[in-house]
Amino acid sequence: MHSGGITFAALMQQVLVGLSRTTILFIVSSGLSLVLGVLRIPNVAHGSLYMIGAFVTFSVANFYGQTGFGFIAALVLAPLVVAAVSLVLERGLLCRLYDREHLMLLLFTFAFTLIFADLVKMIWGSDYRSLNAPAWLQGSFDLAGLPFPRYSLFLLIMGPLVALGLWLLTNKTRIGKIARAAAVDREMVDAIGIDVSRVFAAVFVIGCYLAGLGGALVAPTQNITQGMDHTIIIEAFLIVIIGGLGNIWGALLGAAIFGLTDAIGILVWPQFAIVFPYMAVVIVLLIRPRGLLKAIW
Amino acid sequence: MKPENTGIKKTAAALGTVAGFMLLALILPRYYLYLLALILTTGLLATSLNLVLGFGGMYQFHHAVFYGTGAYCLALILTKTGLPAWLGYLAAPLAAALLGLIMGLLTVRLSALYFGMLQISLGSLVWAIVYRWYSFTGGDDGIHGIPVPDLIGTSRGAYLFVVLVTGACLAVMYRIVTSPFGMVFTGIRDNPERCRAVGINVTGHQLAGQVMAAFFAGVAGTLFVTVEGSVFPDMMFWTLSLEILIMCLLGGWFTFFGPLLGAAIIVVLRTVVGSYTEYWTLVLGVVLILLIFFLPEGVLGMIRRGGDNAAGK
Amino acid sequence: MLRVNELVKTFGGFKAVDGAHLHVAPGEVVAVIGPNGAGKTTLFHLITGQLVPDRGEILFKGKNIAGLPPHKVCRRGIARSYQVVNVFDRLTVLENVQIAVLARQSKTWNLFQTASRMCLEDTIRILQNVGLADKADRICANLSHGDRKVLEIAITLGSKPELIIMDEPTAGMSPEETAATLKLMQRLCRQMGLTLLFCEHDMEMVFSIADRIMVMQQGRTIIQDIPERVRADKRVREAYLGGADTCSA
Amino acid sequence: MKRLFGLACFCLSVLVLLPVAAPVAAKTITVGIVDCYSGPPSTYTNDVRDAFKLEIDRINAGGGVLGHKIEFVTRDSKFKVDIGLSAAKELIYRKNVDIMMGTINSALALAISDLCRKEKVPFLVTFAKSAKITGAKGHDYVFSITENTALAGKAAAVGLAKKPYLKYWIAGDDYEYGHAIADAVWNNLRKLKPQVTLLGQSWWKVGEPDFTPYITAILSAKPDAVIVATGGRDCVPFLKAAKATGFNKRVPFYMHTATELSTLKPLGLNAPEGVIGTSNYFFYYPESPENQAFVKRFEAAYKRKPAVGAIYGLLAARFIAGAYRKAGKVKPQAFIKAMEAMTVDSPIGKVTMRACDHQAMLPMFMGTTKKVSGYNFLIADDIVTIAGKDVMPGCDEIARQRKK
Repeated sequence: MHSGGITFAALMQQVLVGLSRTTILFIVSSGLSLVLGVLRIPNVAHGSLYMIGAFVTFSVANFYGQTGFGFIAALVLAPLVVAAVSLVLERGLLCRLYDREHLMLLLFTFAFTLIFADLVKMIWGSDYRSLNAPAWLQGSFDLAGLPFPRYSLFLLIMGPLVALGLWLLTNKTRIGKIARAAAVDREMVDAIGIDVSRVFAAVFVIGCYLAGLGGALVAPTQNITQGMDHTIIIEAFLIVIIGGLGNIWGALLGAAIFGLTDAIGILVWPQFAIVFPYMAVVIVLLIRPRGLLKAIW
Repeated sequence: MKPENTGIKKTAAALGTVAGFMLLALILPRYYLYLLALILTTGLLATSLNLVLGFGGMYQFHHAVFYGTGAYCLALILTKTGLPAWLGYLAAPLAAALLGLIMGLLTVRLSALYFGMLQISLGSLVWAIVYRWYSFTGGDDGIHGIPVPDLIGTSRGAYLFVVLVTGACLAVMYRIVTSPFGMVFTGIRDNPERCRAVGINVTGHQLAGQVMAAFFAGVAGTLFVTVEGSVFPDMMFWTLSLEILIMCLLGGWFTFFGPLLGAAIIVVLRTVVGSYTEYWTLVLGVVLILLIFFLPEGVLGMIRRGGDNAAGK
Repeated sequence: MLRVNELVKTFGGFKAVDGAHLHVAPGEVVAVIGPNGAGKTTLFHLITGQLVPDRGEILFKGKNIAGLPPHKVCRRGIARSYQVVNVFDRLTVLENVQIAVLARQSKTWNLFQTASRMCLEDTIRILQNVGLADKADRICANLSHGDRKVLEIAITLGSKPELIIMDEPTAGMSPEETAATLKLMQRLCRQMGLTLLFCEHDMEMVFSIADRIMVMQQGRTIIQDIPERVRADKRVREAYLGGADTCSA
Repeated sequence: MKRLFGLACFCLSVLVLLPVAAPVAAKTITVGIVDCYSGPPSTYTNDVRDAFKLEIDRINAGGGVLGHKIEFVTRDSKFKVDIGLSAAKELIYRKNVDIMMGTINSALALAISDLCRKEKVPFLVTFAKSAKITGAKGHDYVFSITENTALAGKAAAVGLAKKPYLKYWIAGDDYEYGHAIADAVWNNLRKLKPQVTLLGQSWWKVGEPDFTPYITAILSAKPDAVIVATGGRDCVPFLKAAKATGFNKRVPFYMHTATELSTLKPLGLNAPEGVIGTSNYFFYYPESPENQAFVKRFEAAYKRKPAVGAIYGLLAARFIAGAYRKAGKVKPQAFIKAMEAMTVDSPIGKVTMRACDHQAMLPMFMGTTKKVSGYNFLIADDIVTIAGKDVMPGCDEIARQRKK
């Protein structure tokens, strides 16, 4: 059907767009990876927190009348709100469950996806919500004759910034080092007199903050609705797995594979684009059963 | 109590229960028969998952795909071919088992989460094919008005059929769980490495377990078609798989009847609470959290433990 | 009975086992000793099939078993026990051993008999033998450490092996437990005519029960001989001194 | 085996605990509505229910129908076929509803349609767009009072054929709805204007978060116009992406629901202008007193403007009441007979239920999005009305489909 030749410019542009989509996937799944890697919690509620992030972004930005400032304020506040919610969740309930089976933790976080979904419906109603990027991020500029949305460029800049921040956090700070050590051997860290529980709380909150940040960043590009949580969570899990559990760079690589196979799939075989990312996951796992990069566990 | 004695008692109790359920067909209004049929179908599905999840320790994250395969296979045979219906009822579980074998061959060497995730990816591929192949599977509209044989086409007939088939399948699964294979399977769940060391072919057993679980999920799929007369791609979407998983955990995944109970709880909650408030998922969520805190091994797991403690004292 | 020739296993350039050789005769008790990192555990993993050797042969009763998967090695008559307790926590003591017995009698594919009634005699005999019969119905997770260690051995016996391989059977035990285990092992070997291959840090134990001792260093076999000669060997002393150095480094 | 027994006891006690069907008060007609009231689709379904209630209240206030009051119960399907189907069975088996109504999900509508055929309960489809409902899978008990993909497609083709575009691209939801509407537009357009060509197609999954890749792929093929076959939740993000990439300025495109209030309102003034869309209803069109009165009533009750769903809800109420009055008794068979070829008045004029396929003949309004002062969102402009009879497939065509 699609006989028109694929020009190099179009391909390059598709790659860039795919990469900007990768940014959102990366931010969300790196948070998931952190929680999964260090706390070993398969947090299905991660997607819900992403959704809450998007809704809060909408509310905050609207409060300031969808101005440029409003968006920036939302970008700062929304992830913090999500982090606060997750802190309450962790200190209040989750921290009592750390010695349970992984599957029970899965059940617990699943229960929260149900609760969050209905809470969001109660607070924000079920209408579509839509948020506009500030004026300086709207529209597009020409890239080799094809339009490239400014917002995508913004995302392309945000992605590496977040990755860098995470890298500094895990490699250069005390808490990051403890967290990495705890991921490998929890008893060991406990034994040298560090309060692992506090470290876990911090890691959980950071992970959820990233979910909120992803939700905030994605808000202007799509309509904010219930059901956002469903779509992202399965993709995030697959990304974390193919990248290598608990590995930040793995999350980046996995997200890139997901974003790019999706974007390029559309160009080469639009009818079956939906299948490409899943195929990629299957192939990766068949060749490297424990993910592409070194998994923590 | 002598073991032979308990065996006979168990058989009698099981037959009695099945007979009791069948008698209900005479007294209950058909809505409740429908609801019971739905609970039993879902319960059979959850039990089949628990065969590998609770007894095999395998993270079977996409079990619904086998359920859907069974249902679609029967639906397609009944609507698109002139083959006799019983052939469809036979072929459907076999098709599910075959898919279980193929997916198992690819996934079984992976461990825990990786196993589950590869299964989700493969299952999603199957789902995508069903979802897009409009001319064959009806795409996302599904297939409706499936001509189920007259005898089991009425609500009462369907109910009786579901009771009999579920009863038979549960009996067979119970035998499997208590057989040497079942015991070895629990051993593999607890400690696969040790099993290898005592001479057990772990991957072989896991593969066989998956094929069996897929087979019974396929049976559950045919029951769904009998009860509802419809199939649709939702039946093999990953969210349903997660729901079944939740049923197992909720009812008690180290017990045989736990998943059945979990299925009953979720179906009933959905129907009863759903007719009072549209926020029934919120209620379900809160119930789940309470259960996690107060009944960590699931409802039945807790009941059984309570019984053990009482017996111990 | 067991003969290992020129066995080599490398992990990313590091030669864990580098041309080791070993000989175990039927009915013999053989100990493998050597400093930390000498390759003892790797050697055992190679024999039992957890790892596949790069080169060399492992002959058991004259047939090469190198590269066979663990469950097939076990079927040939080699059973192993683990350094850390490695049992089935959620099952009862009886079931723990029963699994091994069922596996031994190739009944694991049986789908329709009731497992709890099968192989009871053999299982209970083993439990009586090791002194766990009175705890047969206890859930394993609730046992004391010492009992779990004994159960570990009982499971190994369940495979009815001709050769038992034990990786530090007394690791983490109190002196009393060590002594008890030692006695148990000696008794079992004598009673059942088992062949035993084990590695151990406790030199006292090694020299008291081993018929012959094999000394490993840096993946190589230095010597394999009767205890007196090993004790007198110069290279062994050097190896241990060297080993001590690397250890403290 | 205490456990098995306990389980049986549990099941039984649950059944006892289930709310026992309240004895239906004499002289009521009960309508059971199963629809998705959670998640994105509820934007549309709430309007159906609310307008239905508004109209039912009026009818009841005026003495009801044949001395009966009309009541209704709703069940949330969560956009899941299995949940919706059990809810429908509950309503039919336990609540003994006289009429079923719903749903926005085509698969569920087809499933309930089949159930209603077996149970001999009339079923009014209020939002599902599958042409199969009254087409190939139609039967005596099912009625559709909403446009479907075949009608929308034909209407769009009639409108598009008048425009100068020759090279088309088709893009849409990879979902039955998307494919059906695209096929309907394209097949009709080719008949009306044989010289059109199709450059290519792209399909995305429902709920696609980012449309930029698709848009760039389409732009690189340089079509004259694009048929965007997307509906429901994807409309808003697509229009947003169209605006961000300047898609609407580079290539004109048609999108069935683009002009609908539910789509345009969330976007505010940031919606793209110049997008062609079709709809059954606007609160500002037709500018008849009847419509204005309805909008006023709706706004007074719910503090918002009615969207397209409202007209379906209103029509459902009027058809139900009208048919029972015409039949003179509350019996399914009589109801069906009365429904056939019945005409009711509505804000969009007279609407007739066609006898041969039980499909309401609704007019279709084609318009182009535009900023108009006085509204803080875009509205449709240059509205062309395509009469119901012009977009309906022939009765012989329906008969042929059903025979298959």
